[in-house]
Amino acid sequence: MSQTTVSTAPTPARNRPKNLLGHAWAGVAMLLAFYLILVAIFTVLSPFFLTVKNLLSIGSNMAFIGLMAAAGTPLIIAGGLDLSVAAVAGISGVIVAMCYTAGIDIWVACLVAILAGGLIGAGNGALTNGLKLNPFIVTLGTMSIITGASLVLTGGLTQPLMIPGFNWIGSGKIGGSGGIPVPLIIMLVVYFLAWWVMAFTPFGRYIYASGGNPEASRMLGIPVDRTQILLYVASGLAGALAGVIVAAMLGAAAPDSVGKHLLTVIAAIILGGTSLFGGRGSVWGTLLAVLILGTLNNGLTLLNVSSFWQDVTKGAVLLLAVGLDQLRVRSQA
Amino acid sequence: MSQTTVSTAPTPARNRPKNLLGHAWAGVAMLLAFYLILVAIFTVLSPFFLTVKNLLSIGSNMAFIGLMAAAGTPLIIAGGLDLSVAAVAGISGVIVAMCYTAGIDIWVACLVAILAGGLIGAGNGALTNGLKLNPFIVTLGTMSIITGASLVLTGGLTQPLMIPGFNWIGSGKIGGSGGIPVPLIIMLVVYFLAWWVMAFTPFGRYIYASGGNPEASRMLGIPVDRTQILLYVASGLAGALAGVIVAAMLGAAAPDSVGKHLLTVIAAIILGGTSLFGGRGSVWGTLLAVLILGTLNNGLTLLNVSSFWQDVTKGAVLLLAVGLDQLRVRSQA
Amino acid sequence: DFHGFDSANYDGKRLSAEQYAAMVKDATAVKPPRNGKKYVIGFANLQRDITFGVVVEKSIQANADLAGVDLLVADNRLDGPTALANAQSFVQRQVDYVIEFQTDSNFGQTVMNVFNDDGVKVVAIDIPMPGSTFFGANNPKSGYMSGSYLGQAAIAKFGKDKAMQGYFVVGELPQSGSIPKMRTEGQVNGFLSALPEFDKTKMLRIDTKNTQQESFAQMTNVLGRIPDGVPIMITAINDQSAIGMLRAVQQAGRQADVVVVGNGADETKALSEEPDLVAATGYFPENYGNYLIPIALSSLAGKTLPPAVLVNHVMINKANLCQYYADYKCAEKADFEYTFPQEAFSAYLTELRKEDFLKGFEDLVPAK
Amino acid sequence: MTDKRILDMNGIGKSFGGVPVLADVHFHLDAGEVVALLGANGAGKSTLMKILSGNYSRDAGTIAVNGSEQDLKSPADALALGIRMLPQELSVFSDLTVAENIMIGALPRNGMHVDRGAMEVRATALLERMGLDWLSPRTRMGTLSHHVQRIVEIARAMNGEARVLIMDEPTASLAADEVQMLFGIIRRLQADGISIIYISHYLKEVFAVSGRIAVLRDGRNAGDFTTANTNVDEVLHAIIGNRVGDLYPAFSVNTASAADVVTVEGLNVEGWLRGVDFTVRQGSITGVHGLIGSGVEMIGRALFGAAPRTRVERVEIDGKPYQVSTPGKAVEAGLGLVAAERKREGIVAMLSLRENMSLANMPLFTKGLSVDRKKEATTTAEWIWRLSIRARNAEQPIGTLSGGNQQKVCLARWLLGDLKVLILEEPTRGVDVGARQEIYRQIRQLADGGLGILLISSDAEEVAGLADRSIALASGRVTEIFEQPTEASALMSAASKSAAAA
Ligand SMILES: Nc1ncnc2c1ncn2[C@@H]1O[C@H](COP(=O)(O)OP(=O)(O)OP(=O)(O)O)[C@@H](O)[C@H]1O
Ligand SMILES: Nc1ncnc2c1ncn2[C@@H]1O[C@H](COP(=O)(O)OP(=O)(O)OP(=O)(O)O)[C@@H](O)[C@H]1O
Ligand SMILES: [Mg+2]
Ligand SMILES: [Mg+2]
Repeated sequence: MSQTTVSTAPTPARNRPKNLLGHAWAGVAMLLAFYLILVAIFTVLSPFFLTVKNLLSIGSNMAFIGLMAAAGTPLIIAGGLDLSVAAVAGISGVIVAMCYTAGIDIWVACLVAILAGGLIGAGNGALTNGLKLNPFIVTLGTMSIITGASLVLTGGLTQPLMIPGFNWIGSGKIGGSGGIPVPLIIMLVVYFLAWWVMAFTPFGRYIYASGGNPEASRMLGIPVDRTQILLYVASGLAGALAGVIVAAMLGAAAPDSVGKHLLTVIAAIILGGTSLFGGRGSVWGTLLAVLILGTLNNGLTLLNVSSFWQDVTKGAVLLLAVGLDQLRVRSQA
Repeated sequence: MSQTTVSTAPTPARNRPKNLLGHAWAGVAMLLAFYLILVAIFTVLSPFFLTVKNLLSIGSNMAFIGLMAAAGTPLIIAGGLDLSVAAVAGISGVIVAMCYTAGIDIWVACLVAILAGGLIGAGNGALTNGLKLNPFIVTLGTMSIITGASLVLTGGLTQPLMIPGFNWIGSGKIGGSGGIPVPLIIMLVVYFLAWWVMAFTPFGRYIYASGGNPEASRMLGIPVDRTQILLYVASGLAGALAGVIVAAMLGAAAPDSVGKHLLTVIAAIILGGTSLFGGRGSVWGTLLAVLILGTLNNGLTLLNVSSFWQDVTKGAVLLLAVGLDQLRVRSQA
Repeated sequence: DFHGFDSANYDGKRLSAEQYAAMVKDATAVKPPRNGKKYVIGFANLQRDITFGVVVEKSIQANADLAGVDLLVADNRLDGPTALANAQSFVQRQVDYVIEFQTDSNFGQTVMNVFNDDGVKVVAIDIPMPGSTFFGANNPKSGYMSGSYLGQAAIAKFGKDKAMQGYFVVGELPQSGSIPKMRTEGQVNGFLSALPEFDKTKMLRIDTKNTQQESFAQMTNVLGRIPDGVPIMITAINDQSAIGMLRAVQQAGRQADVVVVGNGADETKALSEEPDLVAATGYFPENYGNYLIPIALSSLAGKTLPPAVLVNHVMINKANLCQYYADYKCAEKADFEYTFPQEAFSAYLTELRKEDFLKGFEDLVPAK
Repeated sequence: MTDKRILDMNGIGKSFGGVPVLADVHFHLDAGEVVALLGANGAGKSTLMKILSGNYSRDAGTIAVNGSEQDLKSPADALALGIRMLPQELSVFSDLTVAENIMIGALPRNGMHVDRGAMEVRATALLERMGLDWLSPRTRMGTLSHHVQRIVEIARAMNGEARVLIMDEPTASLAADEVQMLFGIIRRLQADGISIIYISHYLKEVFAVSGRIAVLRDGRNAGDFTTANTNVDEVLHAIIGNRVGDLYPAFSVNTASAADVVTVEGLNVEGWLRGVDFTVRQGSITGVHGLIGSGVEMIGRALFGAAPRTRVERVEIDGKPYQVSTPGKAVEAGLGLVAAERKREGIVAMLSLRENMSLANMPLFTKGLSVDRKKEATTTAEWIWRLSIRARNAEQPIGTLSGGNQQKVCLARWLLGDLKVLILEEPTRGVDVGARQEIYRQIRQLADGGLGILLISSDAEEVAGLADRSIALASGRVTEIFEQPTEASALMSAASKSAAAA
């Protein structure tokens, strides 16, 4: 019998199949359970809650947040951070409105806005990865610049954008009036795309590797900077798409309406199990976190809970969610 | 033999000059230079800028932000994060007002508010360090709870607090009407205290070690959790003090007035050279960053720059500041 | 009457350049500009990226240009500390007069202290500040107007019985203190003046957080509990929120059941084009400057001003829109004949003065 | 061995912050050659190799690969030329699977997807080659012990088209048989024409595996020997600059009569240790030897309160009962521990050498309310000299010290306070011979001064050379206790014989 096997083989106690439901999935499962409990509670408390229409409308309302969070998740996993994403959403609507007013076709205008978002993302990527500047400050800076720029462009005024075909992106439904809202579909498509990229492609592996251990990644020839820059671009694109959807939904582009949702976007990503320090996370966790936050909003409003108590409740639920997850981790460890 | 060893050992004095402008200080010096350049530019552009009164009023207006950032700096260095600090400031003013309305002496009311802040900090510390929950989500949760609670307590209404002795804390001056504003003095005292603790006491060492490498620190018997919990308490106390000062300054306690400054607080800490990942930073860097942000606000307003362009300019200045610092790091390496 | 400006009975029409020139001349004789050349007036806007603030600012700027005075604009960003810092900046800039539009009457004293120390006079917009001239909205009344209009419009559209079965949704701004609260309470009570027996459980309040997007989202949420086919009666803190709520109803495909009344009448395009946005209380922010610059110059000229100059609110609907905003056409005739319930309103004002949330500043409540 | 020159580094210079680390260094390599690169801690070995692998830029000199000059601006440049490096410090991805860790640099593709099947097949093959046939390629890296992670990392270095393979202290945490296996692999690679640069502080290994030996001293070339034509003394002389005497100091004479300072009964760590009893005596060195995986990794930290899921029946320190809880409590009770994983558990990289030195003993350096920096500085300066720590000065961030020098600081910091027991996990891992001798001397001196020392090592010779009494562990149990100094061979057989029985 060779000594080799003896020395490295684990003792039986250490070899339990405990990581079958590996970390990542167990966290997502926990969030799913939490979401279902929330749904159950609201179903009991409000007769208006559990209807297909209501559940769909939650998804539709959260779509723009979900889009920004979908792109933010891989970016944070890869070790980046984009605080400007919500400001990009703001300027994107403004760009659509300006182009349209200037006589450009509305779809071309959307394309311009989305390309502009990608360009801003590329700028963020170049500053953080090309020049090696701190992403927090860089994207805070671009956030401020972009917010200012949208205000300058519009003079602070909301731009009307009532164009039936265009508004369909924001408020249309597929399959009749009780059908599936278009924004929800767009969001889900983006989530599947992000999941596919992250779970199945080499680029996806680079995302996790770059954030998990950037030094080791560089040493192995993984294009860390290119990976991050591409993800900044993706974040810019997603932000712009979110802005287009909000503008289509509201029939108007407000320069600063999405900006205040930045913290919700980041909160969803972190609550979804992504580590702010990179290397770990999944888009499904983020999606569930987005749904949890949206469901809370909806359920509490349906129960006619005052918005003050909603703040209290939301905070408590955040603590509960993260507390339960910790319980899971402990019982597993 | 061991006799000779001591005599030939290098003396510490020989090593000293090199690190006086060592890594940490060079960043602070850069910020100082940046601040001075900003002052010079505004002096040239506006005849109203460079007066003692104006410079003092900048400091006084930024004092509440500075206080929160002063406590946030060691907390982030030690590996923590407190997003609830601005909400604590909000509820602190509310508590003072409620107590006062209930007939309690105003100074006792202040004490109650500050103790409440400390208690909230202890709660944050217990949740993050006792239960090992993610500080981002925990303090986001407590932020939401506290904000909601202040709104519930006041019904969303601002509480008047015009009490001459009390208002002196917020708008009094020492040394006549052209003297030094009291909030500025309070802030500077807190900065000196924080600096002394961080630079000179064993606890200060623990702060840097806990954030720099928590695992190694634990193995060396350093009370990592206790260090962080104390810093959460300090953050709560500082937040509450900031809230008292704002209430005294405005002569009223608005439940939601400080909350919107949270991002400025964090931005000042990071711009000041503190690493979001812990282990690195200094309060002087933070103070300079606070001054830079306040000076920008003031100077641009004096120049009658539109607030939209102010956003753009502030963003650009953030990028410039962090870019210049990177230039310094590179040229040094 | 000071060169065409009579502070007690002023119609809000813009003065001519000649009248302004005469005013400036008189004022200069009494109190010369501090910089020796030209008056500098500071205007601290409430928030520069909400429509109302933008329109007010444009109006003030236009009048300042006409009068040949310099205008410094600062942004209070709906924030107390920022307002205070801006006040200090104005003093630092040695302005001759200040137009202050800030967020909370409770901060008024402190902000005024800064100006008083410097001997600068102030006119305050919408939020009273001690020792200053007040100019602006009559919030309880404007709210009462939109609420009562909504109630009457609903009766006209659905009939009283059906309207009683409907839901009343009001978009409020609860975090922002007593001023918006006076407006919202006015709306609720105005609505009840038309439909006094309305079921309280069918009155829903949502927090608009002052954005169209949030109004939309919260309205979508609340629609889940409003049964299909019953009337949905909407009003809100401002036009933007009302429109956001309307969009949510449209998205749900329930526009047949909705009637909306705005507050502000600053979204004139929507008012003209959206069939279900039937009216809005007019504030005429585009005329604010027509009052404010003459007030400033009168004050500099040492004229005495009444403590408060109130905007005369008018309900603007599709039938009278063209009278106030010439860019738009008027509808043939009004859907119904609106009457302001003056008696009920006076009774309401008496009640309002006893309200807890106004304790300490009952003088905010207008006499009529 | 072919005579084809594959690599030529000429006149390489590098300095950090104005302090030269390499000056005019020459290094060359032929195809299929195994060259050992030797030098004391901080001599510049890792720096030279980081330059070669594109991780550091060089200040001066040229690098020619296959006769053509190369710029090597990034690791990707070096990889493209077939230069691969196994770095000195563990560098893995805890959140990726073992297979991904091995294959990440060259993921097999199937259309746009990662070909997971192919990836796992290839990874499994490499794992088997490394003797890790029991390890599923889908295991998450972070759940493995560092030792296993290190072997996986070596498997990664084997993957891909290497022409030059740099191994920076690959054996620092390997067991003896694993070292033999690694040598087998190196010989096979060599036969395939791959050149290997092998950095180590173990001359025995070097003589066993290398064909040539290059020595650096103070960042300069200090000798180039054909292994077959030289001897240990000559090489050591080149490394250190003078002769070394006996590596190990004399044993303690009065071990038997000394009192037990620590008594442990029934120590259990789930998955690692089962019912272990041992004692540490005052004024003597108690060695613990076991193969890696035997529980030897856990025994010290379990007592220190740093191992998860620990149960213990009874512990006494100085005759008083002690409750194992946290490292903080252990330090209060007079225990100290030097962790084997210094980067993770030993140093605070951003803090200076001085600050790292005093960290575990802040009360000693506190005057009134504040830190006595002067005392810190003098003490640090003294230890820098005593252990010949190579650093610019006491203010250098410890993370920029060479690995071996970091280890010296980790040891020195415990020598300041008044400990009762010092637990040493692999205390000389990565430490050069000269410093090792000094560290051994210090350990002995501490023991002579009355300290109880628990020396935990997977290196049987170290235990044999230093310990007054020793314990052999296997499969989580004590297999034999030697009350007298013993031979390495006896320790080794005790550590493996009962493992087979268990
Ligand atoms: N990034 C850096 N910044 C400053 N100094 C550095 C840096 N990296 C290495 N050094 C210094 O360069 C010298 C050589 O270090 P290097 O790591 O090459 O030594 P080594 O020969 O590999 O030693 P060891 O055997 O201990 O690993 C050391 O004095 C070290 O302090
Ligand atoms: N939570 C954990 N903490 C520490 N080590 C762990 C943990 N989980 C697994 N390990 C270690 O990881 C290694 C591989 O475990 P794993 O269960 O994946 O093995 P495997 O190859 O699937 O074995 P088997 O064929 O028995 O299923 C073992 O050495 C085990 O001790
Ligand atoms: Mg298994
Ligand atoms: Mg090395």
